[in-house]
Amino acid sequence: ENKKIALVVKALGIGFFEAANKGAQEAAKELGDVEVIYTGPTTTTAEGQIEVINSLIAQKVDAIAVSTNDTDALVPALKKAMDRGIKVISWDSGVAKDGRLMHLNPSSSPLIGNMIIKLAADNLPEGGDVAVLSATATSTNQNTWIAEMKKVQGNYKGINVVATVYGDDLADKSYRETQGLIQSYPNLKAIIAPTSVGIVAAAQAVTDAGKIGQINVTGLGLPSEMAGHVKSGASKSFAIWNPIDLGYSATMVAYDLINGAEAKPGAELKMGRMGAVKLDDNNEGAMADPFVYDAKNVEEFAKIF
Amino acid sequence: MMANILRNRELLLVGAIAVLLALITWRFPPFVAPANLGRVYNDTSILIILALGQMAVILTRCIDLSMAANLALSGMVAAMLNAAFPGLPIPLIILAAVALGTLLGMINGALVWKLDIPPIVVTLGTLTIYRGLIFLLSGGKWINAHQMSDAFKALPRDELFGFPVLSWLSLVMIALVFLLMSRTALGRAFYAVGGNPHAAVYTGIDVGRTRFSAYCISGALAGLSGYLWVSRYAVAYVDIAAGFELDIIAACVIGGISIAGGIGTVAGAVLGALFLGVIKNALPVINISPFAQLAISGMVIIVAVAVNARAERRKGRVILRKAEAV
Amino acid sequence: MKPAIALEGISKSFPGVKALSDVSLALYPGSVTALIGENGAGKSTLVKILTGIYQPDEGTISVGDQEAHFPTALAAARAGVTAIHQETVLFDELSVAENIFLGHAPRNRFGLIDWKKLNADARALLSRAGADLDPTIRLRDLGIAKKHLVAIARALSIDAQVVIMDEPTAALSHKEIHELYALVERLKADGKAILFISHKFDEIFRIADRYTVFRDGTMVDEGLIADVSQDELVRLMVGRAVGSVYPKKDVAIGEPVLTVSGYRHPTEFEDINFELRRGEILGFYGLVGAGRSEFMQSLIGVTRPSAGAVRLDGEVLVIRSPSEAIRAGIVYVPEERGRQGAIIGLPIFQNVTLPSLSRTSRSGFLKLANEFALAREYTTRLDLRAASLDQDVGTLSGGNQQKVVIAKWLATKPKVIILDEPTKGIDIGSKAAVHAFMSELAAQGLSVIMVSSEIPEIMGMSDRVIVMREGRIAGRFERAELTAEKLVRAAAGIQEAA
Amino acid sequence: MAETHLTPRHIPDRLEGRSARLLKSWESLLLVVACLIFLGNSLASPYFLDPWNLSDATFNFTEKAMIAFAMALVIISGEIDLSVASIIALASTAMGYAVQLGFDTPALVVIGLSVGLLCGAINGLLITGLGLPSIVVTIGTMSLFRGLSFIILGDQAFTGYPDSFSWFGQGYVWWVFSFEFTLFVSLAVVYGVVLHKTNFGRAVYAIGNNQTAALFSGIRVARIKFILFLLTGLMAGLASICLTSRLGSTRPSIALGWELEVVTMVVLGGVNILGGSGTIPGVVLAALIMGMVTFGFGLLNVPGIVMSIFIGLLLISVIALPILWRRARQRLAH
Ligand SMILES: Nc1ncnc2c1ncn2[C@@H]1O[C@H](COP(=O)(O)OP(=O)(O)OP(=O)(O)O)[C@@H](O)[C@H]1O
Ligand SMILES: Nc1ncnc2c1ncn2[C@@H]1O[C@H](COP(=O)(O)OP(=O)(O)OP(=O)(O)O)[C@@H](O)[C@H]1O
Ligand SMILES: [Mg+2]
Ligand SMILES: [Mg+2]
Repeated sequence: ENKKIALVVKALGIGFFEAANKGAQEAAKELGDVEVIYTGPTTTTAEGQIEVINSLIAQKVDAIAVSTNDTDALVPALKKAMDRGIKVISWDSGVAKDGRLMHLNPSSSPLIGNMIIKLAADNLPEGGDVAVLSATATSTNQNTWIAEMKKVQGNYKGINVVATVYGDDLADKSYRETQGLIQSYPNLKAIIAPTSVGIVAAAQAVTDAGKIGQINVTGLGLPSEMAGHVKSGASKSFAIWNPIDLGYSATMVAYDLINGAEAKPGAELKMGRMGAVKLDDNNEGAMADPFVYDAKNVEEFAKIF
Repeated sequence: MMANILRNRELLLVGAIAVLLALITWRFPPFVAPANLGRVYNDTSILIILALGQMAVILTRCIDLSMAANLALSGMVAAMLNAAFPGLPIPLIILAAVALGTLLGMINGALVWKLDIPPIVVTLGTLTIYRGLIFLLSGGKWINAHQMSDAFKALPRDELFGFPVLSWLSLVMIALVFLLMSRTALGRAFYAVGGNPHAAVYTGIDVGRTRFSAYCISGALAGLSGYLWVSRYAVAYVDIAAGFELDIIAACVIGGISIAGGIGTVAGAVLGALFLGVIKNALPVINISPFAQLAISGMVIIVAVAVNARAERRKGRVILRKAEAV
Repeated sequence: MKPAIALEGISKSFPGVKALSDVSLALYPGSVTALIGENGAGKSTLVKILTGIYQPDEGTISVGDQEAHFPTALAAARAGVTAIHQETVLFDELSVAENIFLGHAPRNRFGLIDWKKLNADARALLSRAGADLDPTIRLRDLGIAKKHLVAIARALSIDAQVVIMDEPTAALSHKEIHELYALVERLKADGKAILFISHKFDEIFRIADRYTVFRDGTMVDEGLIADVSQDELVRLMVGRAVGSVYPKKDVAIGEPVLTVSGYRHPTEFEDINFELRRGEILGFYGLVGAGRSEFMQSLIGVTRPSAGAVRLDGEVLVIRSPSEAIRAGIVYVPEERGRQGAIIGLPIFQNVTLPSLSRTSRSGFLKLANEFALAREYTTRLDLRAASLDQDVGTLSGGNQQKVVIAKWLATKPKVIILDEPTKGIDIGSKAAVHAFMSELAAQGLSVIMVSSEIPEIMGMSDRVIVMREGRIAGRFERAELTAEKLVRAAAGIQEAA
Repeated sequence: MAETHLTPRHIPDRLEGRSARLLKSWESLLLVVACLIFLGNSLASPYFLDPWNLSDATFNFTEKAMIAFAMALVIISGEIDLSVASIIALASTAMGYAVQLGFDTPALVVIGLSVGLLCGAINGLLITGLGLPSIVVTIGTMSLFRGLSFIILGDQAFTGYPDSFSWFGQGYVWWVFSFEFTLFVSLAVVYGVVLHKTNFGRAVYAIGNNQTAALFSGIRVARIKFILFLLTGLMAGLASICLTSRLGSTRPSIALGWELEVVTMVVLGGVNILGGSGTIPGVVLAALIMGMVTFGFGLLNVPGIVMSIFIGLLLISVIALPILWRRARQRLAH
């Protein structure tokens, strides 16, 4: 009997999650007795994810690995899943503690928070105004990263964060919000978009406004989507962890839990070729540092994800 | 006719927009710089084009809730065509988008015409169906900027006499729709069918066919906007312009187009769209919290209908001679 | 003589009704054919078939020597058939000129509408129809009679050989009616074939050359007007002799029931004072648009007067809504049946019981048996023709709808009933039934206000008459002193000849 | 029509018996559709016929259906309320705010319902008081109410609802019957009785068919419409309590897009969108159908958007089929 592991994503169709699914399928093949169900709502809503989770519970899957649209709203549904013997973990975007056995961070939040502001600062030796273009106002991971970023802001002299706007992970809204930023802050030097949708839209808006060279767009993005903008100069560099590895690791961790591993502070869970992850007091574990892409390496990775 | 075009409702809107601009200028003077106003217009162009189409439909006492979904589907197909055959000339792609949009409009129109299903039900149904089709067609995948050819992305941005093609296109559409509405039998039939469908039959106007034509127009304009949207924002995915149908309807309502059909002008639709466009563009620059935007547009819509309703309120026939003199 | 248009064996069914069966009719150039029949006899259906709005189930239409098909109103117009329909079918939001030319507007050489020519042509047509109107104003700013003239101008705008008029004088006042007669004469002289539908026998005998009588969707007789008498026509139409159309009973008139004093409204009426007594039928006469309906509606709380007082049985009454009026015992049978009277999507019995639900129900819960009983009682008394009480009112003929509407308000057992144009557009048999019922109610002690624009009806039924003109009372007459001339003079504001 | 006119004719009450009318009704068509879907689901997935799974599946529609009952009345009366989903958001936000201030479950319920009523009253006043078209007004209040939530919450979430509060969205009354499902059934009965068996319900139909004639017939049109908008507000408040309890948290984006699903449910239930006709049993069946479709497809891991295509097709075809059928019959008759 195959073990059924469900990979629940924020919404179907987003490149980042498609790549994660690739990794999950790779893990399934490696493990042999695992069937991965890749699913999610079609829009990024908590209600949609709950419906999906309810039907997974009904199918009696063995594990659910979810990247949530809402930290808290999924907790009751996931608790019910755990009550019925399903191993629940979250990855990428985390669920509140009660709703999962463990959370797999793609990287540690402080590292990411530091990374995104560092990317902006590295290209601004004299300092200047920077603005943040986030995803939805409710998305957990972006909010955490921005909070972490603000903590270390003081380390970067002259860097002045003037605004945070929300593009809701919609290309058009992000585009419009960027236009607003360019308007309102004539001295803007960089835009930090820690979201793969936002960064592309921001780069496009900067290009259309003829501000290449004046405003640098940076943040977190996918190489395949950003390659053009790196080439045009709208973005000098950006970072991301490898979503394939993330999907792979989430699947491996879920499998480990199905096989009886226990998720408790200090425990180490197996992640196949990625080694093992050690859980902290919150039952959270982090993978690795985000990786920086620039003109030198982006083409090469664009072929992969 | 001229008197009809500039009835006081339109003037009122012009006034409202002027007041709005004055308020914004007070907080953020650069907003009214000609270049920026041009940019705001450009940014509103797609909404204007869509509002023109919606207007045709609303005039006939129908409604098209599927316009945004139609836009998304046509846009996705245009983007997929471009991604698959980067060599395909752009005019051909635009033609394909418009043709597809028209076809989708025809489906709406045919359901309304031939089966007599209420328009709101038809377009509520096709709204979900068209969105779903995008998913089936694209497998849910995004088409990103790097998959689109440069020519594809360039067209709406290219400048002609200092204005982007996108702005010009919307001006051309306004002119065409204005001619259609005021000088052709079909345009007048829209007013007749919406004003009194029963009487339209007696006048020899085929009510169903007229509504069908209105849906074709809204479909074609949605198809065109599909290409423009996708190329302007350089991305195509299932959810583009999700919820935009309500903005389109709001633009029409603010522009004084009666939801009960038969009343409304091209100028009204354009001004309604511009009003929304100015608000949308201004809020971020005058530092109003992005979270307040939604509530503000809600208030604007409510105030606009209330004002329009006042302007609309029949004076009442005056029977007393004395009162008439007053 | 060869007919301009001929119908052979026409049949038309609607779900549950055979509106026309095997009807044949020919119209001749230069001749006026009157089409008469009870409500629901199928007259308007025939008109709609002739103008391409309905398609016949069977039968042929031939124009000249050729068989013709009219799939749309436009096709009929092209074949030279034009009509003034029973309902005014026009567009409030469009200009007068456009209402006249919609669908066949003059074009310029680019195929675009030529507004200048359109307005000029419209002006010419309007003056032919006897209306001097500015063609560029919006239709909604016109009174109902003027609108009807626009409809006539529209019919004239089509160069037709066949002109159909379905109750064209129902909404017109005295003066315009005479202009219409003149117009018919002119059209006749131009060699047009005219079909004229009317329930008014005086005008039929005045302008028609031929007659055709329909009964229950079949043609029962036709011939020359000169060869027939009015009684004969009525017998053919109804299938029996109609006794008196105005069966007014002599009733002992009692004490005042309703007293209205100082009623006024900023724009519609002012200085309305009168008393209504028990058992009395008080006629309200005036030209269409004199403000009678406005006043009556303010009496039952649809619109609010700016000043004035109402007493019912001596008690001061403040009425803010129709529901309060009904509870107080004042009911109003409105004039616009389609808009204000009948609820065409609901069955007959639900229409009848709607204002009386509190009586047929128990603590807010419906009791269907009671409803059917109440509906049966009143519809039977008004001689309603219907397949069942569960039938939608929309499927009834105009006259039968009117009976449902009257039944509905009578069923509330009022003290005062206001009937606004109660027999507008209903046939002579039904009219007699409504009048008889009205008279019986008065005899039972009910007080009746009857608003009517028909002089014979006013004179035949009223104990007293109040004439209104431009929102004011322009004359009061006792039954004994009534003459048609006095009424017309008061209504039109013409001074008594010295 | 062939009868003589000499004697008053006897008009029968009805031409068809109760069973004939029932058989021809929209509800029987829906019942067939519902049975087919039930059968299809049982065949397609081995997990479908499990009482607990079915019970879980009811959560897909119960909250929307509560609103759909009130919405059905509003639509029958010829109006529409597109602001319901935003009322949910605002009511939920208010409850979340109250939690921060330390209020307990009973107070939260009162707050949720009152905010719903208040929003309904605002809609009702604008529509009946100022005589504005409801579709436009509620498009406006839809933005306004949710916008207020956004202003209050911004990017925050309210959590920390008391444990006892979770019963509304997660509790069971008996065996597999959740509180929500029980509420759904009771409300169906209440609304069915109100619409079909009372004077109030009759007035709603009359208004939807001909508002002016209803007014002239002594029906207090404005008052009844106002009550209907209050009711949708109240139901949205109730749904907000259930949904918030089920999610255990409040975000301003809660219940986004539900208004269209509720309207779809009502229309699928055979309520004429133009007003004047429709029944509560129809809406109940439509709710069950939509719930089963969502759940059945979910069990097969079909993406939600494919389900919505299916619902869209269902909506159009269920309305088109009777029309086509009637036409075919007429053609055959000739
Ligand atoms: N659209 C329709 N649907 C169903 N029945 C109809 C329709 N139109 C007319 N009828 C029926 O056909 C019959 C003839 O109606 P028609 O309107 O032709 O009568 P009419 O002679 O013009 O009466 P009136 O003098 O009241 O105007 C009536 O029984 C009417 O109920
Ligand atoms: N311009 C108009 N447009 C539409 N309907 C009109 C217009 N003028 C009058 N009517 C309708 O015609 C009817 C007669 O007008 P009104 O009520 O003002 O005067 P009235 O004296 O009561 O008329 P009547 O003599 O017919 O009773 C009314 O029912 C009114 O609604
Ligand atoms: Mg008739
Ligand atoms: Mg009147």
